[in-house]
Amino acid sequence: MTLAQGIQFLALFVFAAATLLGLLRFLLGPATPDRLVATDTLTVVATSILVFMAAFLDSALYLDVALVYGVLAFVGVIALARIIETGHK
Amino acid sequence: MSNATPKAAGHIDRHPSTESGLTLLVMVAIVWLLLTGSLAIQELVAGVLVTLAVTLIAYPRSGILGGVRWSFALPWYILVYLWVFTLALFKSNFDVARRVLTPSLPIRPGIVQVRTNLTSALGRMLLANSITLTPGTLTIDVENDLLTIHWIDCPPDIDLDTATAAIATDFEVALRRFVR
Amino acid sequence: MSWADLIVLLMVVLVLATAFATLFLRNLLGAAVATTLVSLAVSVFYVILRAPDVALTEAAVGAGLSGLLLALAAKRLGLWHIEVQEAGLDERGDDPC
Amino acid sequence: MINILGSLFILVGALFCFLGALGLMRMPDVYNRIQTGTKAVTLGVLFTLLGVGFLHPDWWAKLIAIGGFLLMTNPVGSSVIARALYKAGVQPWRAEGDR
Repeated sequence: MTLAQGIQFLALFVFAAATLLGLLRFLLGPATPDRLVATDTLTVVATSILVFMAAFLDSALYLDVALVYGVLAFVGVIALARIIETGHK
Repeated sequence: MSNATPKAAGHIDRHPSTESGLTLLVMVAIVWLLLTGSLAIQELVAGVLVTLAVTLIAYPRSGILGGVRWSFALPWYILVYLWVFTLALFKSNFDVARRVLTPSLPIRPGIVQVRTNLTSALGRMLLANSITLTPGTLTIDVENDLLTIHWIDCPPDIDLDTATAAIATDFEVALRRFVR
Repeated sequence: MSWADLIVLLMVVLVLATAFATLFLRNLLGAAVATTLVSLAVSVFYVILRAPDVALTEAAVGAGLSGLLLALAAKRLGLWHIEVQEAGLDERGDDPC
Repeated sequence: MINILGSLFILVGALFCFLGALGLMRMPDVYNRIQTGTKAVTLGVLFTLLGVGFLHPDWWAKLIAIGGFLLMTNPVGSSVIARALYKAGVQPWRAEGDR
């Protein structure tokens, strides 16, 4: 294992820790808004994991997955927030 | 067109114009170039067709893109704005890191209001986005020319002008050069 | 342990936790949000299995549309409410509901 | 050499993502969680994209596209969540001194 691979492996562990912390906030989150915020953060972390995996897998095809995922998760979060805004009465 | 003086303070003109259509065209073209990432001739021909089609379809809703001040120095102004923005982004991240890693959690949140001089929807969107990513501030609402902002380290008795000078002025100076 | 094993382990934890959250959450809006997280992890699985087209579809349908559809259906049926007064953990505001 | 530089950038990005998630855990109320989450994670993604750009220099166009999209959409998403909660009546947490 070269030094670069070692650093990438370390980065993967840090990404995993970030995902687990976000998941913990999702599970603990006292109310739905906290869960929504945790989801928003987790989707962006997942986008960067997908970009990272595209670099591992050596193919630019997987970048499209990251792009579509980032854009559509944003649309989903916005729609859920709009439902909260109009539907709380 | 959108050069007319606004009726009320903070009124936003959302009707599509030639100018907003031009902004849309340029943006779609840039996105196409970035997504294909090549300058081969068949990609360019397909890009021209797709760009024109998307612009024609989306033109009736393009009113929110109005308000760009077109000039030859536009790319330079955008670069200057991006530089200011990047500096603020780094500063805000080290600020977040300091607050999160301090065991006593030094935060004192509060909600303040800020007035903006930008009159176009695009300019206000860019300003709100920038404020969200700068140290300790989060745009909650934009209503006419008042922005409601959640500030993570709010001084006790702050009024609108002081808050505006502290939060929005830097970005407004950079933004007003290329957007109304 | 290779990098793929680590990501598979992480995503298995994510899928299990969010799927159980979908089952056990009382609030239906929270359950809809948990469903989108399940599809996030499944889409990363498809990328590990080298099927970018399937991953693309899963990301588009699962993250964008299914959560939205579920939340809209729950709202239309009047089955959820947002616990506004619990969102601030330490300090409760006035209850607007 | 360029591989090590790119990997270091990815590591820095991962660390910022971790800081964002840590802030998500530590902050007392939902608005502060949105703040730390959005900011740190946005810079984390940008650093990751930069690092991958060092590892694979021919992908730069698509990486810039992803970065631009995220830079435009991420603050908008957090602002919309905050606005929905504010309109729904969630009160922000106040420090002990200034009730």
